[in-house]
Amino acid sequence: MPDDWDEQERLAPLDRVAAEALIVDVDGFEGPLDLLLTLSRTQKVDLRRISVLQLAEQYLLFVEQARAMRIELAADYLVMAAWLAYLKSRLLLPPEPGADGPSAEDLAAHLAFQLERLSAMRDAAARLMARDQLGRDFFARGLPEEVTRARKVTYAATLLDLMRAYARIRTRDEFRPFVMDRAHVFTMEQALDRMRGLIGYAGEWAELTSFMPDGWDTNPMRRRSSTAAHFAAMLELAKGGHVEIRQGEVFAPIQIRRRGS
Amino acid sequence: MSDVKEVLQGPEKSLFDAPPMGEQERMVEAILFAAAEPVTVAELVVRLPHGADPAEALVHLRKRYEGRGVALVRIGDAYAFRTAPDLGHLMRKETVETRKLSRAAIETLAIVAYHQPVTRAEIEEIRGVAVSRGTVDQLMELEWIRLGRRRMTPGRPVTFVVTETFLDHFGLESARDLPGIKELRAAGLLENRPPLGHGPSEAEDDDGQIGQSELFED
Amino acid sequence: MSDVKEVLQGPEKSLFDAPPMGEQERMVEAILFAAAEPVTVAELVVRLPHGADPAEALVHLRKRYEGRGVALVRIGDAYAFRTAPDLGHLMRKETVETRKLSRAAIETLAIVAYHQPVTRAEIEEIRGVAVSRGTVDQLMELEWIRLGRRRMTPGRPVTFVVTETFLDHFGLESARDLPGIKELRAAGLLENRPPLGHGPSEAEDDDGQIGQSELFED
Repeated sequence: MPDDWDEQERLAPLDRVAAEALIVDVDGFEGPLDLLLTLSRTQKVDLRRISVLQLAEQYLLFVEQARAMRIELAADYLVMAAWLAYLKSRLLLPPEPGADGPSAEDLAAHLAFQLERLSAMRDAAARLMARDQLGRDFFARGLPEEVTRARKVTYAATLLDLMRAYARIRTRDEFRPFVMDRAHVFTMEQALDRMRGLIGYAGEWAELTSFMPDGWDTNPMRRRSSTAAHFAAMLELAKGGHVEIRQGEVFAPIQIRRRGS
Repeated sequence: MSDVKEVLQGPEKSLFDAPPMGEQERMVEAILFAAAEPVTVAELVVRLPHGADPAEALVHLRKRYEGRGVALVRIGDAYAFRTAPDLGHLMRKETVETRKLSRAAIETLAIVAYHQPVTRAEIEEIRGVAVSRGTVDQLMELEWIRLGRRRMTPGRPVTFVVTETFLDHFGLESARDLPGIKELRAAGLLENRPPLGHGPSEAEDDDGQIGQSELFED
Repeated sequence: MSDVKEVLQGPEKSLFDAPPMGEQERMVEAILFAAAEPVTVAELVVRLPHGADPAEALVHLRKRYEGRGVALVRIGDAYAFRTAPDLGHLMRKETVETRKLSRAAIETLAIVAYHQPVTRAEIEEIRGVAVSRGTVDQLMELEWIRLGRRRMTPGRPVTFVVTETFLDHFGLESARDLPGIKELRAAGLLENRPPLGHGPSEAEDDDGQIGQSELFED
């Protein structure tokens, strides 16, 4: 790192930069790298030749002044300050023998690379936006011809629609308040209604399961719920003297028929 | 066309500071191309540089397009480019009506894409409502989903998977390129949390639903 | 354009029953004129009579429109007619006011265009700040960027690439024609150098990033 600039020459621009920098609203910077890039411009050299040591000092001075003026800096600015303070000390001190990891020069060079890359991307963005643009400088056919006969319907959906749909399902689930899931719950009242309607036809012994609604066994919860509801309803009907119940042996199918047939 | 020709032969005093006729022709060509409706000569006069003679430019332009795939036609007082009448048959493909996929369809599609191979029962479990036959049929007809292997579980239910056509339409290399939940959230797509319970627009498919958290693991 | 020329010299056996080239040119002209969106060569093949060679017709057509008020431009694999950029001032009436993009969005767009395919973590590494929620969403909504392949690195992060709509909007034939891209690549500024050790702007993302030398496959 070139550090052949003397103390006097160094302080003058630094003071100026600090003064200028503080005029700029801290909120105007898009993060520490942006601030560093702005500070680096005061060195008026090619970014490849930038003095990272000088830059680190400018940055630290900026942060110090911001603090003195009680301007609150976001955490990432302070993280960068800490890192630059560390880098500065490593740049100034002779390397520790046997220390592993990247050297101070490598770290400085990477920072310079990052600044140059960011600067390059800014320029590229500006050049891109300065290009002729569709709908501003050049135009598509204003009156596209679409014959209205021979109409074919297609359905459009974008990936964004798809992702949003999925996100919607997910969000809906995650933020659902606690409620009982009722979709698969079959109440005894419902079962009673069903069976009262059906039992009139059941002159012969019929298995209880034949009274279950369509699709009762498509879902474990639905199966348990309908079984329980119909079992209870059957007992209720027997109690009222409407049906008879029989079961061949333990776990054998339960059969019922209308009483008096 | 007689009026146009008259202008051609008319006095040219006002043209002294106008761009050359070739340039005027380019300008009229661009304006007619980009305009959303036929353009009148009066409007061309307003839009062209001072002193330009759009009527003459139109004569040149019309000539230039004679026998081409498009023609400069006059509609009332106005001019527009139109497909040459003998090529109308080529325009048939242009007549596609695009409709937005219904909410049920897009959600079903999303579930198939994220969870494939997936059975109908699983789709219903995730969406919390029954999947109508029409929805699945529509997605099959669009060739965005197709039948996969049967699941080796009781009943051997059929499964659904997404197709190459689907990947093509959505610009995906594979279904695994779909962003995960973490990424959806990072992109801000998961921000719209319904206030409490179901959003108002969900009334039509408002059934309870079983939370199947293990189905959603990324 | 070399691929187009190749087709020109290619075997013409299949052309025996195709209409003459002049007629094919008219047809391509009509189809492209009628469409506001770019039309791919593949679609032209489908729409033209059997045996036609739209690639060759396009070469002729492009030449025919050189220096005219409208130009035949190439966008990726597709072609469209667009008004000549120097005549934009005449088109104030057609100008569409676009929502101003934030600086963050513009920079993110440029990074995606120049570094594609690029992960969110890489964008953040280059800009030195987190990509704000909604920035990516906005660019996706404009259909200027879309998801690319997942990166085959730990975490398999999704990548972003620019779209044909982006190329069309900025009048680019391909991402290789981005302004200054050759110089940037030559200067090593499009390389993805992973941060060293405890780099200053290492994003806290768990996306994990590995140098991708094949970032820009030509």
